[in-house]
Amino acid sequence: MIEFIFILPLATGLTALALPATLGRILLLLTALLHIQLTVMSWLGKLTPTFPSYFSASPEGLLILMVTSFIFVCISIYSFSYMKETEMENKPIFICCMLLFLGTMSMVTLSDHPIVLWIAIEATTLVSAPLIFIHRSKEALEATWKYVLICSVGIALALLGYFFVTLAMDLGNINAPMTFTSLNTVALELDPLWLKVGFIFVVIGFGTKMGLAPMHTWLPDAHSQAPSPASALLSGALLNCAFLGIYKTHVLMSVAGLGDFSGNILIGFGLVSMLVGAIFIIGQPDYKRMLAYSSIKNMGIIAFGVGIGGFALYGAFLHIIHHSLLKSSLFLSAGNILLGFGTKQVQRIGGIIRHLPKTFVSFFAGFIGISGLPPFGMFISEVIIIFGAFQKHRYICVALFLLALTLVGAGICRIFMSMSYGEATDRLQIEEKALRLLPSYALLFASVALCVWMPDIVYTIILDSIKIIGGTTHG
Amino acid sequence: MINVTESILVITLLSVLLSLGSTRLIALVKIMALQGIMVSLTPLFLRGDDSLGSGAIIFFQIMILIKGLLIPSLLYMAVKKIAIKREIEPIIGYHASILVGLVILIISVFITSHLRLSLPAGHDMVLITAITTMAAGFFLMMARSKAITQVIGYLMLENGIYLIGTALTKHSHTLYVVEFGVLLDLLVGVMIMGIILHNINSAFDDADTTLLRRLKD
Amino acid sequence: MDTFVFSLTVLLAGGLFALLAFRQFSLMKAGYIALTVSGSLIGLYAIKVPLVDGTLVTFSITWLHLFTLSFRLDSLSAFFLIPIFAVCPLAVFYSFHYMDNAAQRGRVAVNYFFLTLLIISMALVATADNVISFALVWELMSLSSFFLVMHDYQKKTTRRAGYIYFIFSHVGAMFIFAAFALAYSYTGTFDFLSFADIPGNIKIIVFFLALVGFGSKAGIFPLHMWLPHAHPAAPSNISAIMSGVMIKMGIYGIFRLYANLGVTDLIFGEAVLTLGIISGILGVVYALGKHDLKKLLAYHSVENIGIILIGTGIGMIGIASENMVMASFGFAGGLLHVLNHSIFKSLLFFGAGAVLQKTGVRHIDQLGGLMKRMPTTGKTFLIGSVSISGLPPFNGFVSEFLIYYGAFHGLTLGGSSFIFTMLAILSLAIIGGLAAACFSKVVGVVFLGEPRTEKAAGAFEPGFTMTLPMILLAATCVVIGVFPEPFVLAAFQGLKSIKTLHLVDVNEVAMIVGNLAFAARLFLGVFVFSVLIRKFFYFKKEITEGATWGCGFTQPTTKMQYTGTSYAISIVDFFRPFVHIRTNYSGISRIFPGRTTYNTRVDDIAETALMDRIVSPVLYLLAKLRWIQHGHIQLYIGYIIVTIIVLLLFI
Amino acid sequence: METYITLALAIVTAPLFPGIILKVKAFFAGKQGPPLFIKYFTVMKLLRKGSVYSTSTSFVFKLGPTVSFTTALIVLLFFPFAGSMPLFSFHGDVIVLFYIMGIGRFFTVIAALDTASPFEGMGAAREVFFSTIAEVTIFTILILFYRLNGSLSFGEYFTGETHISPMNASGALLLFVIVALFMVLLTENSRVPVDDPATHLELTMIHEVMILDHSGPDLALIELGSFYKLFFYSAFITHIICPFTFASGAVNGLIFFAILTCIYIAIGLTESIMARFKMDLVPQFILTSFALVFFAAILTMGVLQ
Repeated sequence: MIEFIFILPLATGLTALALPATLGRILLLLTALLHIQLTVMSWLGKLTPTFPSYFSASPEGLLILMVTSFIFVCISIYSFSYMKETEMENKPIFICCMLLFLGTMSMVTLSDHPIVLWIAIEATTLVSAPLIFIHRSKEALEATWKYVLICSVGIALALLGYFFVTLAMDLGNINAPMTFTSLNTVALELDPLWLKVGFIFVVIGFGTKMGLAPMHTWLPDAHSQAPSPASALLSGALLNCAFLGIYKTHVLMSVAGLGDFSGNILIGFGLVSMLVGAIFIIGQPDYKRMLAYSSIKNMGIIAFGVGIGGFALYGAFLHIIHHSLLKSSLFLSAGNILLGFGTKQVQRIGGIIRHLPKTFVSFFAGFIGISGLPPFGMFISEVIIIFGAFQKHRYICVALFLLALTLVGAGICRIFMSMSYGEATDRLQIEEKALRLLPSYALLFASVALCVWMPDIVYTIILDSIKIIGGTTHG
Repeated sequence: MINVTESILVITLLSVLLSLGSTRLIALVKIMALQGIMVSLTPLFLRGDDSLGSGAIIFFQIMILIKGLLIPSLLYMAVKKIAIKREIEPIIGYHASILVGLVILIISVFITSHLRLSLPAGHDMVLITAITTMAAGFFLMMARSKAITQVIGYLMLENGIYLIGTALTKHSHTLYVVEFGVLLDLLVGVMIMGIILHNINSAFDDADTTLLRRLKD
Repeated sequence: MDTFVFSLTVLLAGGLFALLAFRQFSLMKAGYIALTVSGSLIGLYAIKVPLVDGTLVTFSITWLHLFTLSFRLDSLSAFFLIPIFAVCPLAVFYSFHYMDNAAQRGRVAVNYFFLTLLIISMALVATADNVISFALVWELMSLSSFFLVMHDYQKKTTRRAGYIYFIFSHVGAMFIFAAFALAYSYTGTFDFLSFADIPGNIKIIVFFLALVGFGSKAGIFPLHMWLPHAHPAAPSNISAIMSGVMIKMGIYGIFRLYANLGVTDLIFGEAVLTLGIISGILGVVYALGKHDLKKLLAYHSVENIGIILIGTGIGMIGIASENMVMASFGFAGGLLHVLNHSIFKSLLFFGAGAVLQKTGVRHIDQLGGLMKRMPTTGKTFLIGSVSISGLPPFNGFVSEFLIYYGAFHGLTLGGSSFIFTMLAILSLAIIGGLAAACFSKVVGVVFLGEPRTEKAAGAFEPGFTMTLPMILLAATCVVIGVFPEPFVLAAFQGLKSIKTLHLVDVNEVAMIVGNLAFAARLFLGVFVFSVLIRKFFYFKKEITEGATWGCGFTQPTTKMQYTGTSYAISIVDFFRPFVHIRTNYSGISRIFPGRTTYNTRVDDIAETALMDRIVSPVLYLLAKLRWIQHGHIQLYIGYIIVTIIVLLLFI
Repeated sequence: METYITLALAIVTAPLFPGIILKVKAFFAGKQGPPLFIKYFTVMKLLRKGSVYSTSTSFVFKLGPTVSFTTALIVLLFFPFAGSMPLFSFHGDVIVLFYIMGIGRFFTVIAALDTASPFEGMGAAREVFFSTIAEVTIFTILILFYRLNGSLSFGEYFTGETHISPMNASGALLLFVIVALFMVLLTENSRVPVDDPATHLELTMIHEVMILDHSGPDLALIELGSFYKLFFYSAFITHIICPFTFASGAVNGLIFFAILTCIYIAIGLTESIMARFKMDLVPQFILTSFALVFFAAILTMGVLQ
């Protein structure tokens, strides 16, 4: 009954609407803990799908499910304290939407049927929209509107893409159930032309959601306006789910022998996203937007790695894990800073090292991590992607990749340095609290731990996710 | 039977052109209701009687209900509550819009004839309608400044995509549960959009996208 | 390797101890120093065997299922480990009195922790045996040194320095990764040893990519820009380590890569030599033009890296033309200069730190007369200055002599090699002369004459933990100068790791070095003789004291002393096309002129060029591109449509 | 034995030759001039005196004269006067010697800076500037010599089988060297037209202004050092003009001193007929010498291949 993983948060989420906020907070925490337990059980193979034609436990899905679940536990702890200290008009709705968000995301990771996957991803948009405008400021409303409209339009295109895939099935006279698992077995018989068209629409559709440039336009707005726990969830978990949609389709393409085509498209999107990230990170006046653009850049890295394939594919999967951990940690730290200083303007914040020393540690460590420096795992994932790209002799691509990394590094460093060390103009308003620090520490620690020691089960599950399209851990 | 299908499609096309040219929000909502019903009916007539099971009949009824009634009424409520000025306020003018619609139509025909798909008879027309509807949906989203017209544009896009799905696939592997999920998403999506529109309206005193330009770099 | 690992463990224990015990300030410092010094001594003991016998010691562990982190201690590594294990404990010892602000004890503890991390990662860089382990420890080294630079983060210049340093490290690392990855794409393994199997033309690309990366760490002109910012910003004991030891890791990278690639083409030597010449000459010219004591020393690091590279380039040309005398002595000189520079540069930074701590002034034109007030600092600084100017009988000359010796033996070559060798010799001569000019300026203006400001007049000798390392280092300078044999032989031993190099006979080396040592001892002998003569003539003579002869001017003030700026300006002006001098003169007007000002500053052309030619246009372009995110939702949807159309065209 | 005799002669007679310069100058000025042994008298007088030290100075000030004297003396020990074997010699000694001269200069300069006098600082600045360029000329000459006979020591240059001689193949290049070296000699020993020790204006001086504050035996050491230095450079040029390979040591010695005297006279002539350069022309002057030898060194590429 693997479906229970997403039914549970959906159910508790709806329950939370009826509960007072204090109880709701506890429910949130309980659900998160229960959810991670279920996830662990599913990793151990204890849960089997009841509706195998819609849901299945694919390795890549389980991986992202675990990441999502872990991040959600940390974020729910953070929210516990966060909700106390912010004036939120409608806390039950917030809790409800957080839980529904978790539910829909879990559904994404488990779904095997393309249209079900589509439904789940569209659902994540809808349930996360209230999270963004929970504060009901004008900017938040604008961000939500852009988020909902652009994502809906984009995802609608993904549906069109899947229709083309079905057309490809029809033209190939295939009579198999329409699940990714079964499609992969008959992929070679699919009509290549319409499969390509389908892939283009899917990649644009889910790419919109994943934040690939130039469809990324909603992302910085939404991430900067959402309350920090929601931003952390959006960046750390939601983007991965959209990626999952693309990845599964890419796998289908590769099995159908069109891996070069889809890979090149992904590389292109990856590079454009990285460059767009670089353009906006340099001189970015708003640190939450900066983090958002950094997510775009990292999604670009992931797309790039997947597009390159082989060794880089392994790197891309590592990158997903570490980006989620580090970025959500950073958003949580940024939340502390936002609470502390009451502004998102980089210019007006300074000397975090003095005013919020403990947040400084997590914030700056996050920066070190996101810049791809050891001991954080992103170092190793970026190195692997670079090596993988060289291995495939994609020299021009990798040159652009390195250029973008450099630009982003330069831009991001300037902002973090001035915020952490520079002179402050605004007075500190709210002190840091242990409950709001532990989660970001835990996330950072997870990234370090995975860089020092990779558990066998994680290693095998990544290998299982990538081996079907020739991802390896060797040259 | 083919005549019925074609006439349905012609009505759909007409509704597209009308929506491009209409000046009033209420009229636009009504056109959408019509289009929704027409789009929902298309597969019924396209397919013939033999493959219609009982599940399909229930599904199509629900679909007509949602697309033809529920969503338009939601939109109607939204217009009533939100829009103080009921004019559409185009970025690109009405006449030009209609011209664009015609161009879109020509391109659709062109594309369809160049695809050289071995489609069952009559599906060509569906494809033309679908592409036109989709493109017009995009056009509405881009060429109108009222937020609510963008919702309508989105709905048109959905309709177009649905038509493509209908036209291109044999439906042998479509599961109605799944289709229903899609439909539900659409409904909830429109509801959420409505809620946001309401909030935007109370925050900005108007639900116009020209006001939504604060977030930029 | 066990001893080596053990020494690193002891060092790490020291770092952790500092973090844990930071509340007891003095205890923390004492404990940390004890652990670090003992760890370093163990480390020195550990490298003795590979350095003497040339035996290899290795260890490796599997990492993340994918990689093997393997480390190998051969003679070349061992040689580069000498400065790490010799200079770092002295710098740590020095910090006891240097970092004496108990209010900042937490920060000092963090500083110690990252210092430990830096030492360990440098030791591991010098022993890393495959691409991944090298990349990992290299980045750790950059990171820990970044935090050390940021110690005084309140100052704006420090933040700027940290920023520049971070970016240069980042970019450098990218190039190194690219080089390694390119190599990997042809060999398929991460092993350094497999680099020899790469096709020849790819080797060239690999080498030059890595050269950019290593060069930015080492401070090769024009990638040196972070040095003059980071060294002044960091605390002096850190500057000593960074300048004396850490930048040598870039040199190590070049050596190691060259050895592993096993190349014998002429282009490597010529390129390295050219870079060395440029760095050497411009480094010292800018040093002359700078009057911030630590910034000046930082430019001297650029200069000395230039000398090292000249030696290395001579060695490479020697290998390419199979002139093994030239190759052996060029490489040996370069390698020995690594050690020598680490000694006198850390000595000089210690001295500068002492001056800075006791006067609070960094601009040399505000100092003066410190020789009487800080005699130990002054004398050791003098020895350091003579050494860095490459004058006999001190250690700097020994390595320069070896380079000269190698270079002269390359003069028999024909064609371009001759021209390059000749340029190498001439630039060494120029560098030597200018370095002497620069350090006569520093010693003369800072330590001699009369104090120019109150602050300089009130200086006094720092605590013993600061003077003792200086005395030790100064003594080492003399010892290497007068007894160079074991050190030169150690350098030759270190070169055994370069397989393409067939070293000249040890006896020949011993003879040449013996001659050199003889000359140094002869100099000392004649010097003692002259001193005795002088004593003889001054025996029972009348010695009186008076004011300096003012050439008829009767009321001299300390402000009338020649300043460092005026001392150097004519030389700097000589190099004008490569140096940007900006003069600001308010002029004199009216019959009774008011207050006039005159100041000159020397701008680094590499920095101005980078800012004007690259950074500003890029920023401008990016600012233009920022239009993409304009906030119009209609156009955002347009982007999607355009993307669809573009992609559909690809089918 | 020859070695010791020539070395002793060199050490003893070095102060004699500047007297010749003075005589030549006096002759051109139509004066009688000081006696030939004037420099001996000066040194003796100075050695008898005590000293006055500035209150600003430290031990560095006293170190300066001693070190500069030491360096000048050491150089003589390595030089093969009149073609006799030098006292000490090894492959590579020229590099060491020119660097040892460098350390002498270094200490002279910082001794000057130790006085806190504005004039001495000015002299020091000029000294380091000009001598740096002169050093480049010297090293180019060494390069050229290495190309000619593959040796790196004075002993090898002027004694033995493959000595340097204008009579050898490509000996014509040595003409460049002689001219250049003469120019270096004028620079390094602060003669007109580079420097004018006899002027009354400290502002225009280079070397002389640096030693303004020295007195007594210290000044004597400086003077002696400068005599040795001048002697060394003159002997260097002498050997290039004429390789002393005659059988008899006495003949060698005679010819050596004869040519040496000519060089001193040439210096005197130069001083008499030329005026001092403007200070900013001096670098050009030294660079000219560099250009000459550099040209010669490049020519060896064509000649020797």
